[in-house]
Amino acid sequence: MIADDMRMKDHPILGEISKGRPVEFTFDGKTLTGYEDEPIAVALKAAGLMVHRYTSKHRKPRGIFCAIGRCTDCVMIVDGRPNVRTCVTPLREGMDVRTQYGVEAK
Amino acid sequence: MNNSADVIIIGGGVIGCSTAYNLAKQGVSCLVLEKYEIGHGGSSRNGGGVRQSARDVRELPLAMYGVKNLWPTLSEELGADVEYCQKGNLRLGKTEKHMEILRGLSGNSAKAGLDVWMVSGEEAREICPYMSDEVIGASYCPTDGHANPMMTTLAFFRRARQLGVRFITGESVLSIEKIRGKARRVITDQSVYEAETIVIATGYESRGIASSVGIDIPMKKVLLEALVTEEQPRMFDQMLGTAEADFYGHQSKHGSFVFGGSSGIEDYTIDTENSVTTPITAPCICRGIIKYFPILQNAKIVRTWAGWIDETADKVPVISRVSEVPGLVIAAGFTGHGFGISPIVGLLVSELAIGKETTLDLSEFTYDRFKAKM
Amino acid sequence: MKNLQDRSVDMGEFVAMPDDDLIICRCEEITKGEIRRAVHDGMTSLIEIKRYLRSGMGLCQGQTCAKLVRAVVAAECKASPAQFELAQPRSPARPIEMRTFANEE
Amino acid sequence: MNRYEFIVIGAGPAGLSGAIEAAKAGMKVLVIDENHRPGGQLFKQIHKFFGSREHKAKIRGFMIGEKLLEEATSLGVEVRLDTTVMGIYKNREIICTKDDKIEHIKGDHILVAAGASENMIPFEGWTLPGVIGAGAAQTMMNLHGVRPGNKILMVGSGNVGLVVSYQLMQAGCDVVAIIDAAPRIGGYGVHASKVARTGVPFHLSHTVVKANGDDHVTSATIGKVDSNWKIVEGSQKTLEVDTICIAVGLSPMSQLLRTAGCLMAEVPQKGGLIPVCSDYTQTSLPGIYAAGDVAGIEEASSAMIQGRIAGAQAARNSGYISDEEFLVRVTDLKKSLGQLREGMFGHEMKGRTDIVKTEEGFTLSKSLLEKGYIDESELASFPAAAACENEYEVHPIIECTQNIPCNPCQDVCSKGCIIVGDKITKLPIISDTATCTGCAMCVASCPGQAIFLVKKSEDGSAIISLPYEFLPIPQKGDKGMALDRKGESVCEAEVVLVQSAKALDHTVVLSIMVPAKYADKARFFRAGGEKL
Repeated sequence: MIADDMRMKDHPILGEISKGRPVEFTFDGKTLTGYEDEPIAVALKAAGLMVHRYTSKHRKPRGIFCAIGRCTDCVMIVDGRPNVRTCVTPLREGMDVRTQYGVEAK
Repeated sequence: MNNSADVIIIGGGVIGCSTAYNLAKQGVSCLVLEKYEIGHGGSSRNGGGVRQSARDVRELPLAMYGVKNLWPTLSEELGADVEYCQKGNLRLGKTEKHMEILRGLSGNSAKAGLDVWMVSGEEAREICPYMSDEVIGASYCPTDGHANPMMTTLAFFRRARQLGVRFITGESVLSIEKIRGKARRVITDQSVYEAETIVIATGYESRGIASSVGIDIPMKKVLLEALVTEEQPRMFDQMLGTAEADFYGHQSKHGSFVFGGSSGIEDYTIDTENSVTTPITAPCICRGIIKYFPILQNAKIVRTWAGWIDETADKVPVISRVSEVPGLVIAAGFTGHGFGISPIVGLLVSELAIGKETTLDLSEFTYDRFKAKM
Repeated sequence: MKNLQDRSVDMGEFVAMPDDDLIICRCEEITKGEIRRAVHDGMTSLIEIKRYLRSGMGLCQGQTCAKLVRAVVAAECKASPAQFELAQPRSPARPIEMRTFANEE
Repeated sequence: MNRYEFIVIGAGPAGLSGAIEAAKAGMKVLVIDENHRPGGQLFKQIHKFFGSREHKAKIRGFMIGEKLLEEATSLGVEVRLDTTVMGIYKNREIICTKDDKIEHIKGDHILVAAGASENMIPFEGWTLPGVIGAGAAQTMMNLHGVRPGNKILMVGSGNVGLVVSYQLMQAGCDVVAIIDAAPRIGGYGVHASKVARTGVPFHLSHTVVKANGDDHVTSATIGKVDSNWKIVEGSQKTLEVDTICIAVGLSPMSQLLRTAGCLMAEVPQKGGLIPVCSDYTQTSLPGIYAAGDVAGIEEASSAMIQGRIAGAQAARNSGYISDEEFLVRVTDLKKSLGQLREGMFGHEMKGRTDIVKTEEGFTLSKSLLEKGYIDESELASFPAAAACENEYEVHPIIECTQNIPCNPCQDVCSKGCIIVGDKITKLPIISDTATCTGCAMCVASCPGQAIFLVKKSEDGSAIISLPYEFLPIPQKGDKGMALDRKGESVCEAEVVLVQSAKALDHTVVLSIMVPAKYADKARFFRAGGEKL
């Protein structure tokens, strides 16, 4: 099921919100659904997930901050690669997305 | 404020800062003039190698002295972590020709008393498991290592400043003037300073400054480029190089990798005004690294930088009093391997500056050794 | 204009502040206190602060913190932020994987 | 090596405009953008633009983006998306990355139109998930259809903070408050008013003290600041929010220009470090131009003109247009740009807090600057907002009280009722001779949503027509409350007419009936009870 708590269906100016094809991916091993090509971070946000990673030094939680690929706060482990900017990386079917601890997965 | 000191050091790089620290420790009043900021030039733009292996044998005593006596306690001495890591240097080879080069280099060093030997590809992979099977052998010097050049420079600066050395940044030295036969005055774009002894330690720029008192050092500028990766999981501690010097580097304490290298054609394409990165070098370094360390192919480059190497005609530095201009000392032309010997050079230059007998023999590094080939 | 060139100018004693734990550089997790301390250690140019603390050397390369670091340094030096030159940005403009950088068309 | 006559970095308003201008002149143009969608910030800007017709006023940002893109492609401009420029090197060579490879491309001319990045302010807990930039909020809701949060605290009352607050409400979020450390609202009064009338409170001279929460924001502590920007003891209060949105200004994204070696200058009024440019966008490096926010923070309308100037300059420098043609072209563009830079929000005015009167000499509304809405008592001094002679005829009330370069109200009034004149920063006035027909085009066209139609009836009721851009759209016959300028309920109201013609471009004009004595108070409608 597409998590849609935070998704808009209709907008006063933009009209009906149409997205691409629903695809399944995993977040820390749990199956979620998002829309193909939307940024990974958006699919996670829609599912209500806030924490993308815990920092190297102080192990503090981080999430979306700039949402345009500049600040690099939202990085996660995607398909085994660390430090992937989820706000600008398009979601694909079957992606393995994991919370990043420092620069590694748990 | 008083514009005079016992010694004026021109150049706030690692050599200048190390010298200032050593002078201050001996109670000598000292003033450092820096055109940009502390560590602007090669001091902040080098691979961080603290290497003895593959050095010119003339330089080897300096490198060995530093590794033995100075580097291990430097952080403690300066009160700041210079990230010295002594886990060896591997110089890698992939072809029989490479192995020949490596055998030659390590043979010379070994003859001069350094503990360095050849290892097989397998042995090298035991030391550093991440390298590709293409590596067929390496020279290995277990007492080599690396440190953080930016921190080292700033740590010398910080400690020297605490000991009372006066540092002035943002002033450009225009010339040195002799008074009654001795180098005495330093003219900058903003002021005039005076000292008993003047040390020039400004890399390639030393040529221009020395020429104001009629001295030249045969030196050219060579562009160096390096790249830095994002933080990576800890993989290895060794300093790495290759037989053909396609790249060299290490993983820093922070976790990022720092690799230097060249494309081979920079010498003919660079613009000698600005030290800026070229569009061809970083991709070339990346290709080199991936061949040796395939595991790093997904590591992201976050930064590249360029700097000048002050390469002398015989590729070893000038660390010398200038006999024809009393009061002048030159420490320049380190040819890309000055950082590793900077702690000992600072000590030696401080000794030259105050006319003390030097801890090590410097007769190979005189300013006037360069002669025509016939 | 405050004279920031003469590094022997006494910065006064370092006095701890209640918000010294505040993160300024998010990538490298460098705090306000660390930056203020670096200023007292003599690092009064932003490039020195960067080299000394790694602020602005992380994944975002100072895109978020450059001005914030400058504000802390300027305040500590009791000078105007405009007096401090921002550290030179370096290519690449975004993090790029080695295999991508190696793959030239 | 692949080579173009004109490479444009950034497909935002400046970049696309520059590309169009150069392509029109006959140049071979490549536009590169790192985003998946071209248009830069335009596609996040769903509000109607200010300015005049030539500045594309009253058109929504994203529509302008689409038009520019269409025009560029029809002129043969090549647009490469998802492509990031990694650096500008010697001889105007760039490296760009797409997917898993890089390409070297050279440009005879390069326009850097990289836009801006958001400024941030550090406070305790600012690294917690849930603290985001205002741009992030816009990106999530306006590009990707996902609400950034449910209950939002907006930090910053500049135009970005105000516009994004409004957009958050349009997306269905609850904006709990807008705060600003400054004692005055930084953005246009009209933007503040359209938020204030929905009931969003402004807390000026307030800052975030702390974002609370373990793993993400669960509330925010704010506090009053004194004139030294120190928190006033005991002034702290906690707001229940899940998202703190930061909108404290923009800085030029000058990295590429700086790596290229352009001479830069620190200009606070323009947002910080900007390239030193000629009058015609030429940087210190031959063949490299800068336009839009990267050359100094301004509005998108200015960016489009600057982009055109850069395109024209490149076309002249490569011999595609003559010096004479160039001069004619840029003289027009410069004039147009000059218009946008006038008024009390022009960048020369940035940071000035000593403006107390309009160009016409009217005293500015203090309440508007400090609370976000005009106090009724202050309105009388503004001619177009004052009650007219015959209150029983339909007539516009224009609550536009600051000198903003904007004139769509004059433009759309077919009867000539509304007059701004040639100087578009002037406040509109109502013509003595022309007669309002109640078409409501002005209501829907005013980018500031500051125009209302009022008609009183003999029976003691009044009909107020007001702009409405929220969902659900009320229906004729719906009953609810009329809210005043600060968003407080004043009386019951009934919807008597809902206009949503295409020409109104998604600004629904609601006509509500209220008792006549509330005609000067009722400025918003809330269906049903108290809350949206």
